[in-house]
Amino acid sequence: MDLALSEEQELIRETFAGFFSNESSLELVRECEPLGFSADLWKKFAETGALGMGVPESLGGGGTGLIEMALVAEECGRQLAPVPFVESAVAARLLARLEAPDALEAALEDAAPLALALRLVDDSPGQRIPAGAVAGSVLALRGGALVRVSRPPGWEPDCPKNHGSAPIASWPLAEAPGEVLAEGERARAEFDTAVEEWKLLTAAALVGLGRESVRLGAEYAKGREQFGAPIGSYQGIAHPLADCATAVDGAQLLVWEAVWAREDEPERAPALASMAFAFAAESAARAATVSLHTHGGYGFSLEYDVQLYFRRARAWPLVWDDPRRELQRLADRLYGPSRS
Amino acid sequence: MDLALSEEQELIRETFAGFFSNESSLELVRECEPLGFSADLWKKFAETGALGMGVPESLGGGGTGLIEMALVAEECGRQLAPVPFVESAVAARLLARLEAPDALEAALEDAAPLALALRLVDDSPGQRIPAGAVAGSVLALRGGALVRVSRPPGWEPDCPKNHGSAPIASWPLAEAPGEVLAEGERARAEFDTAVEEWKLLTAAALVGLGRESVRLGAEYAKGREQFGAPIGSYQGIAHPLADCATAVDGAQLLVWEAVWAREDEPERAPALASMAFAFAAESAARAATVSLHTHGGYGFSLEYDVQLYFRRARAWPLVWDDPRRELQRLADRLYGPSRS
Amino acid sequence: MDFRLTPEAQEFYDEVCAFFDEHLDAETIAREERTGDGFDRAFHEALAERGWVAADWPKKFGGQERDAHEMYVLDQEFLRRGCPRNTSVTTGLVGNTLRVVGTERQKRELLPGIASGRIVISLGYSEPQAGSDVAAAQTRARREGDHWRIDGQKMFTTGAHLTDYIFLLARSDASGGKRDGLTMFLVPTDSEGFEAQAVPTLGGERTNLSFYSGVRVPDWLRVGEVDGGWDVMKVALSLEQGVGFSGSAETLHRRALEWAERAGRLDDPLVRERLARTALNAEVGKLLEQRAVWMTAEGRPMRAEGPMCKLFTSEALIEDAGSLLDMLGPDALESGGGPTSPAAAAVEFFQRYAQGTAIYAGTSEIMRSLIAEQGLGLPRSRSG
Amino acid sequence: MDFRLTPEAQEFYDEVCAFFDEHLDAETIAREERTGDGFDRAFHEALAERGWVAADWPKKFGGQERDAHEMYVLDQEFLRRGCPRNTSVTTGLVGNTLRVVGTERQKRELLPGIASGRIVISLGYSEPQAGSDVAAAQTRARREGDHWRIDGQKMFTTGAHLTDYIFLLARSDASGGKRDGLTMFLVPTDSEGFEAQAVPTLGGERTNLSFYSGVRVPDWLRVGEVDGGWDVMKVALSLEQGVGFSGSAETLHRRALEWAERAGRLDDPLVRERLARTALNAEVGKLLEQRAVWMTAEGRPMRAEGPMCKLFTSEALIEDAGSLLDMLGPDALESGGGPTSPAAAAVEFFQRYAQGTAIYAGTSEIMRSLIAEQGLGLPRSRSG
Repeated sequence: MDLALSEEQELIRETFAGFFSNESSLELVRECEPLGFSADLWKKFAETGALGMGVPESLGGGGTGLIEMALVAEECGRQLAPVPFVESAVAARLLARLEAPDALEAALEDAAPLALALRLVDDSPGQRIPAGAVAGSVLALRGGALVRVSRPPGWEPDCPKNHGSAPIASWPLAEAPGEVLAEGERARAEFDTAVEEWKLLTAAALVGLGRESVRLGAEYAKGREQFGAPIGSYQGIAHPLADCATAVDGAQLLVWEAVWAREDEPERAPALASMAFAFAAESAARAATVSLHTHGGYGFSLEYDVQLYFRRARAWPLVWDDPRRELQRLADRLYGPSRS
Repeated sequence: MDLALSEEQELIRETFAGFFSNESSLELVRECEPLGFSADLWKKFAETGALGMGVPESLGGGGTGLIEMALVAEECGRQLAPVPFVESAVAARLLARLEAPDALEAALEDAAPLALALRLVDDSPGQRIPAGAVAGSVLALRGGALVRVSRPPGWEPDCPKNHGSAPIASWPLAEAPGEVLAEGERARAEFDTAVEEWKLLTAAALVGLGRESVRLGAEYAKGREQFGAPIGSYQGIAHPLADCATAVDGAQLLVWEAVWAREDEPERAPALASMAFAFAAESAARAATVSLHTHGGYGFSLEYDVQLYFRRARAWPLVWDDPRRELQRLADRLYGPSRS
Repeated sequence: MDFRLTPEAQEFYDEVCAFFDEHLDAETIAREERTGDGFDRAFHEALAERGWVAADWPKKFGGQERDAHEMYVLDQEFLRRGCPRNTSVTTGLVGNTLRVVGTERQKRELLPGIASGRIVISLGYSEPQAGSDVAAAQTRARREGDHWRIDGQKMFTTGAHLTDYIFLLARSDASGGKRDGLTMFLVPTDSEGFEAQAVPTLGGERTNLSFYSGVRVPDWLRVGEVDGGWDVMKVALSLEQGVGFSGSAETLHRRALEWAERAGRLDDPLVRERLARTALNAEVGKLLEQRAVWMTAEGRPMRAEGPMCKLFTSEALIEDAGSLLDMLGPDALESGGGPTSPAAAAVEFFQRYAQGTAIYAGTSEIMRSLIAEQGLGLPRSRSG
Repeated sequence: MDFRLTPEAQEFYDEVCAFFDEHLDAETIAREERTGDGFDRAFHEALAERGWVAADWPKKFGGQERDAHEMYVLDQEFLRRGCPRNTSVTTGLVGNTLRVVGTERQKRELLPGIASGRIVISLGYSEPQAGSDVAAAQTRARREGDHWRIDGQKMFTTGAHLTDYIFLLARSDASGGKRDGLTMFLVPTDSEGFEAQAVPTLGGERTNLSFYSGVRVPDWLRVGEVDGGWDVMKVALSLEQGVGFSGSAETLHRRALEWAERAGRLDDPLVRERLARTALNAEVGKLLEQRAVWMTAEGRPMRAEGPMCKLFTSEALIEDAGSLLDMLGPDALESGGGPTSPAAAAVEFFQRYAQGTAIYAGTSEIMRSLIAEQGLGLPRSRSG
């Protein structure tokens, strides 16, 4: 066990912590509601090279691993940055693995984000695609083939107002023309890998969201006095925050382990990924709820920032699924599929 | 809505509260472990007429309704009385409904408790029967017939040591001779009624257990000082007890309503019975757990009484089933059976 | 023992349903979902015309002498239907307080106006620095002849942009203990120096920050004794006993069940468990509420029964709304509505709305402390 | 970043497994389940012979200079196998405290005995009136020439009926503040006036009430300065950092899974969810523990990481044991065993055993307060 980040990893973390603190204020987050996307921030963010960070250097990327991307996702989540980092970066890696250099190059240079349809098009033609509201193209598994669907000219997505102000949208995936990138077993395997990476980086973002929720609650509890004492000196306030801080720390370790295992303990990686997703989702939801209530009436007012965290905490994982269904998937991965 | 007990009901409650406080000390409860039965207390208890209280006066009983029996069960639970009141009283009512006067008379005069096998013998021949370890006869549904099986001469039940020190045992139900009391649809309907009554009275006993657990915890928290103050002045101790007190009050109301509904709102009665059983089980388990931990190290020592409550809180409902499976039964009763 | 509505309450319930069917139109609900005002004057006046704004009052004040059971039926129907409700609740509360502690003139001049729907009133207890610790109020009241001069600000003055009076807790003497030196007033909202500023909330309700700059209030609008405001507050707070949200839980359950049926997911044990749990919690909440109602109606002394209603129903609503939102999976992302929106969006609404129920009229932490102290006899866990 | 055991710890783990396979026989486990002693002399001596009683110590004291990673591997294997463990933990803890604050004579005369397995030691911190508030100890120590006279009693002196010394917190001066005037001693259990009385527990472990009536302890067995006992306690308590029970969670999961397989219930979603939840919690607990181990090994300063291990693993064990017991349905009623009993009875054992893990070595309430204060910077919620 060695939890030390390398110097390069520390640098990445600090760089993006600074970037989001400076560039993605919570005022910006509010301004970007309900769409959940800042074209301006996106542009600046793209200039850091973060979108291709997980793409091999030979293909024009940064050549880092998934763990470095998880560090960036965590900072994204901490500041609720209105940029679809997770979707674009995962999709870029998918293009790289598929050896689609033209599409990749276009994607890395393109102004518009890339998105990934998380479910099979054949099963869920109307699925809401994360980042679909702002993406220039969507990668999807359709009829057994991995296809890249470009935004149809003149078509505008319908972006439903949603709990987490996430830029989700349905695309005409079933009928739109698409460039076939891979077929057969390989298409399926690479698609599955991309979905797993999306889940892991989303879990990392939820860790950042959960940690910042706890911090906001603790800060408020230190400063707010009632009955002649800071409310943080009442165990009714302090103890739930302590539980949340513990869970968020656990979630971070679990996400890191699940990412690490993809290369180093591949036989445990699928179960760990399901654990990480479910636990990060629960921990973030609980942390944001406890933090909101720590703020008393102010937590319920839109003026305070904690409500921004509260809404996203449950919305981000739900783009994929109910966390309790992920526990059933975990059981499938641990014990084999259910025969019922 | 009228929650007032009638004068007669108040009298019953006070009488049995007094009876169990005087006759069923927690020292006696300890002495009766692990079997969970005091023949002496049973004799005194039988003399009160409680076993036949729910049997029509014309058949030699007390002629009360199920609600009066629930009041007695609650007092049983409060004091963890080592007598199988619920089993015997429910079985006596079953005999009365089946118009089996000889069996009923024998049961009410007999020295040995009556028991009820809660599951179909054909499905669960080896089921552990509540009160089976000490019963003189068992009522069971076997091959579609309701039968009364007397304790085979010379046969001694195997009484497994168990979490709640309950007098459970398996009987040779599949092969022992039995007196047929009813057959066909009527047998099934009366059996189902008896099981429902058993569940409701067990829920009532759990309410008494839960309420007394909270009281023990609160008493300890008032008297125990740490860090210069009674531990009950710390919200980390006080607030969980408040949650438990609330849940136990809710469970009591729900049990009463479920019992009341059997006559007055029969169409809601099945769902209310499942609600009452599941909620009483959960509330009692939580109250006993919180109370145990309120006691700190003393709660973990066998010397303090709270552990007696802790072990029974989960064991009593488990004689029937997992409370979460009862929630599935509740769903069946609310939404119709699942087609999956 | 009887768990039915009393015959009178059952009869009243049927009337109430017919009334809501007639007067609560989709437009009113839509306006409420859009504005979060918690008040609709036309609906309120229709309610008053029917004699139901102060239905529990003596006839001489324009009431119908309805008992606690009947009032409960009316209140829960507001919740179940998602009807604008906040101002009705606060107005009724202040009216009832005036009936206990008001002067003859106050009763004469104000109660008929309340009952007839012309006068509506907001609560002005909390301040930016005095939330749960409401007795720490710093808004100043200084006597100037036959008037009082009020300076300060109040937080969470729900309805203040529409109501006629604020029932205000102010500090008239800062020299003594926290609960001494408080005085209560009815501050007309058309006074010079009064201002209400919108505070939008997560649940869509609008509340307000209200400002008082040299507001002049005639002494006859003082409620209770000078420096005796805490005694008035005790009366007012005791009237809040037994507030609960089981009606919301019922609606949440109904809407989530509707989703499960339409989505073809009603055979999934994880779906069934969460729906059944919500139905169970709604039933327990209703019973706790009905117990408090019954005790009120019978004049039985209450200890912790009121706070138990509030604590259980709000915490269960939070738990169930979150768990049902998760249950929806990706369908959970449809949002932006109210309780009558399409089923998935209604569940999303409850996930936001539920949070407020554990905050206003006393947080869950305060409720737990009250239950521990009044119900279990534990020592106080906070000073003051 | 690397989540594997270090190569040294992996190698050590293999050796540890082989050792347990050889020396921990069914009889030893059965005896432990029967007596709850938490100590088996034969096993302890075998462990000492292998050099593992004080494996982390310098070679000159009989140790092997093993690092925190290796010590963790050893400790969790005790838990996973249900091996008698308590006395090994307390003896190691006191030995390590002596290495930091002991006199030369104490190190010379006691450490070799500890390492060789001849000397085992219990903790004598808690008293009937001083549990979580351990600094409120009232057991008196009075100086009499080159000896001290000890009078009082201690609670939860686990192992005291078998061990050679009690590591005792006593009040040497009652005139000052609570944490002043404390002094620590090693009290030989063969002293006149010492007595241990069994206190059986819900988890089957035996602990003790220990009595001290005019017990004479030579001054050389005083640990730390006179009236400086709290400084010694701080060292001892810091060495308890990072205690966790993920090994127990793993065993609980394994045994409950075994039940589900045998009972043919592994296709039930409610069964699958609870098993998966336990596996998840065991993993999180292990990671929190390994983080604390890593920080210890690296000499990184810890804030709340230690209490987080204790809080999470014990509370999750309580939650999971209860939920898995329910999962068993009527099978849950088989009981009376230990972790190696038939599967259902093992789950029942964990339901009892789990409760203790949230109590000894600091209750969950204390852990939450430590995390709030040290991890989140919140103010203290209790005096003293």
